[in-house]
Amino acid sequence: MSDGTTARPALDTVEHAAKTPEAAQPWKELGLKEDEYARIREILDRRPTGAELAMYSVMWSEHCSYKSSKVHLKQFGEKAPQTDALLVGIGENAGVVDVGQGYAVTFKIESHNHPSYIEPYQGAATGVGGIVRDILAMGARPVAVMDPLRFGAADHPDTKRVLPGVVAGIGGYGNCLGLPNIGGEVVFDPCYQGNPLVNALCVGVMKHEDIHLAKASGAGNKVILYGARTGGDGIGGVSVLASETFDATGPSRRPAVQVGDPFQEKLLIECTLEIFAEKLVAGIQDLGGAGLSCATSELASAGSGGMRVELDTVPLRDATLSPEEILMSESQERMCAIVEPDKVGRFLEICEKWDVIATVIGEVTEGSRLEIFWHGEQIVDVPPRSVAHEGPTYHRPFARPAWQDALQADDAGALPRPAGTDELRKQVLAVVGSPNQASKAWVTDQYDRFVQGNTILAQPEDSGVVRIDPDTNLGVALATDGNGRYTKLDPYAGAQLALAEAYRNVAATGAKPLAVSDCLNFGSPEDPAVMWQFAEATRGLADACRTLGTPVTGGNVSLYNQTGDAAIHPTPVVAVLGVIDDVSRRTPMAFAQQGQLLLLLGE
Amino acid sequence: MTARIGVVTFPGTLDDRDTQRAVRLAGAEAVPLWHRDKDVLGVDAVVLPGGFSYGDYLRAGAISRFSPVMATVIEQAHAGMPVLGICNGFQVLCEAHLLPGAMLRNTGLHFVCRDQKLRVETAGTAWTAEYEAGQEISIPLKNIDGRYTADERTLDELEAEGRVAFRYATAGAAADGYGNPNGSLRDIAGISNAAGNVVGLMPHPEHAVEPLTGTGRTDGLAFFTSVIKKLVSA
Amino acid sequence: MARVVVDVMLKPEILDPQGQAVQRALPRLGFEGISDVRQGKRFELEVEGPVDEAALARIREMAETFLANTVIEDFDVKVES
Amino acid sequence: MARVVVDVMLKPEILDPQGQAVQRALPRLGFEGISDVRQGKRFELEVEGPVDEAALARIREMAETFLANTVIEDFDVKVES
Ligand SMILES: Nc1ncnc2c1ncn2[C@@H]1O[C@H](COP(=O)(O)OP(=O)(O)O)[C@@H](O)[C@H]1O
Repeated sequence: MSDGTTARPALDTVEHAAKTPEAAQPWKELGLKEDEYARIREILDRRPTGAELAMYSVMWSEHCSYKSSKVHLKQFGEKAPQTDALLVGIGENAGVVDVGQGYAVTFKIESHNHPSYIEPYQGAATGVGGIVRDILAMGARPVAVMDPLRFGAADHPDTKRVLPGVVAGIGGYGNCLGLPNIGGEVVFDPCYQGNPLVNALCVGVMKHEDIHLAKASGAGNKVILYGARTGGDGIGGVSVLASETFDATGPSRRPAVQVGDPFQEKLLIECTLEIFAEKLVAGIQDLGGAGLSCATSELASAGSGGMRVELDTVPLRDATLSPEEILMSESQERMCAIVEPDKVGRFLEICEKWDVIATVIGEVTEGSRLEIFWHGEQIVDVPPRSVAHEGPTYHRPFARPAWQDALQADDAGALPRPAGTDELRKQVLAVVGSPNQASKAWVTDQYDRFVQGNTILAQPEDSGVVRIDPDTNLGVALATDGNGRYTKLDPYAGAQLALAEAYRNVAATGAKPLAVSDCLNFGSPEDPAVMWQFAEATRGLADACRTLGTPVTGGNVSLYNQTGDAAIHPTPVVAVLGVIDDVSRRTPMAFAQQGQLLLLLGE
Repeated sequence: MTARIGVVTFPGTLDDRDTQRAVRLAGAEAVPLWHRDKDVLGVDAVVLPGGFSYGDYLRAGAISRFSPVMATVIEQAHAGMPVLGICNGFQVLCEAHLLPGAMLRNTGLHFVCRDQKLRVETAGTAWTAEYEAGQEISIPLKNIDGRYTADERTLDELEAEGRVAFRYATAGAAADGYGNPNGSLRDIAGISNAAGNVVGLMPHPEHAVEPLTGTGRTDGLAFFTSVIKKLVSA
Repeated sequence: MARVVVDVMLKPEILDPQGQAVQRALPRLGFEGISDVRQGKRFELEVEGPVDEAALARIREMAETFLANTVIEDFDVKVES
Repeated sequence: MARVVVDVMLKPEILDPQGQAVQRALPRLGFEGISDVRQGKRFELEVEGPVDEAALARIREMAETFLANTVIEDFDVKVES
């Protein structure tokens, strides 16, 4: 491999940064605010190096730091109902729930909205890949996926581009991993025209003792990066930095789009599960958004010591990548593990067995700093917590929008009633014929719902059910629901309705609802009306979770879902997980035989 | 004696554990086999399960076909050992020339997952003896490269020699699982070699072995009981 | 009737899992000395009428908007003799 | 380092639904005058060392046994200049 670095002008080392405090830095182009940049300088007591600036900028982004949402998300913890079922709560890659018989289940729902609009197939595919790695990183075998989707008008030309690509991407990736797709949603509404919602859920199963956490402890333990080689994926923004600082000949073209390799991910799953089975890891983290920056800083931040990484040992797909770009790359299908020295050999052997590239890139240190080196020169020296866990927090202003009253006043009671049977007939047909009511078979037929041989219920059921132990028939049920129109009318109640529907769907199968994961899809947090919707929806969801006794165990916030000034309907998508002790006693939706009685429960 | 049936895992194989379960449910011992090992551990029969071995990159089955385990499977298949290829396994058998023809992208160009009606065309193979010719069964189908193709002469030969093992049943409505789902020539869903010990098909019998899972039918179990009966009585 | 070929390849910086799978298989099959493999698509178009500049411009537009996904792919249009 | 290209196309008598889907879509997108479309694969191989007759013979063998399935596909090997 050619050594591209020698051709570059001086490396922006820690030493160099200390000596050149006045050097101009492209913090603005990287999306940092002036006070955020000032805070970084304060934390470090000098200007950041290019690599440090890249790390902070991406870790302090809305996407990674939850800076606009975390003051509201706190309620999920504060109001969490008392439950013995929660083994790992919010904060880890995914929450873990005790389902009895020594089994634990982890599940989480995440969004990949923006990438899926730009490149529907790959955006949706890598969305599935990301959530599956989250679940894997907890120590679990992924056992099923679900995909709540929202598109623009069904007959809009751009929906014809986005929908087939998204569905093919989810199918292409999930089918190739061997994960049964046990449910989801397809909703059409013009508000999602320029901003489809592609949410993906994954559920995984493990024994209690197999739970793994993302932390780096034990000085001398090795940091192993394994999976795909690192390429220039998803680092569009950071290229600004690389080019300005190091490469005066102009910015290199780096793709913002990532291409997924489900085959590589399948190998990663099997390889990782074998590594877990032999108890070879002390800590583990998947690489998702913000790539190595995120994995190294989070592992080090959650652990007890520091970490030292030799960045030039990272296997590359593109030898010309700068250190900043390597730190930022969002190349898919990679994991980072902390391994005791005497277990490294066996770890590498298992990777070799599965044709997975694995490299020791560093080690846990006695200290308390995250230190990164490039060909022997230090380019990062930071307190890891300041990068990973102590990002900025915003108390953004929020206000009930002026139009909310008018919107609520405009209720269906004011609509004209059908004049005669003809009109009634027309209206019924219009409802029945609307795309939102149509059969979803075109979508679900493209997803494998049988693989793994444990699917008890899938489409067209309101909940998916999978068996997790064939010997005892223990199983879990899952449903996702959300209604942007209700939530727009009343964000507090809308979020609760989403929870209530998913809860009912799970309960109706015969399962006992245990826990909640949510994906909060909203517009721009800089709009006080959107922020109000967000505040109300989270408050509603947290209150309802307390009432129902089902804690939120994790989830995802997706903001800036808007086209120009027009935000999508506020769309909290809520997933409920339940346990069913004997899946042979599940209740399917359909009438089983003639002569059965129909009962209506509730008012 | 308990029959020992090997189930091969290639990188990217998905249905290996399900197939092992089906083998056990049918009453045999399931023996995991690894693609890198030439040794098939003295098994009595081999199943190449479904999945996306090597991601189905290049062509489905094209890379797996060259694995060390396949060298042995090919040799033993020629010597008469029963071999079943399911979905990706069928594709591997075609690429390995143990079965004639090839699989192409479905004519609809989409992945198709459904409960598929099949007509058993022959009970004269190692894997279909417990069925009756003409019997209709229903088992899950799930693939994107399932269109069976061969030249006219090969097709005529297969028909003449009674080597079309399964056809997609086309008599009823698509919603009930009837019809040719992928454009396979002559509605062929599965075939056998001349000796009848090697069978390949696209649908998944291993997902139709328990009343509780999959489609709730057990129509696929007879694949495994057929071969077990043959092995045990041999 | 003339034939125009449109080759569509993933951009060099984009991951090509298919090409990689082929490349990794080659040594196992006994083929050495191939340092990289990229896999793309080839479209053969049979064009009615003359393939003049105007026709080629149209085909280039077709490649750009339809045959290739220029977010991740590059394309190349050639007249086959 | 030289580049060798292997083009793999379905045999003419084999149905090519991908090519057909493209062809059917073209008039709807406003592209007329394309009477047939076939879609195949293009492999770009980076070859170490000289691409002499021996190297080409090896690549042809690789195409025949591996890159193409000659039951359904034809292939063509070219050195790219
Ligand atoms: N995107 C999707 N992925 C997987 N399954 C889906 C998807 N959309 C809908 N489904 C499934 O299709 C079935 C019918 O969905 P839907 O018509 O929305 O039902 P309902 O209106 O009763 O919720 C359900 O089982 C649902 O889980």
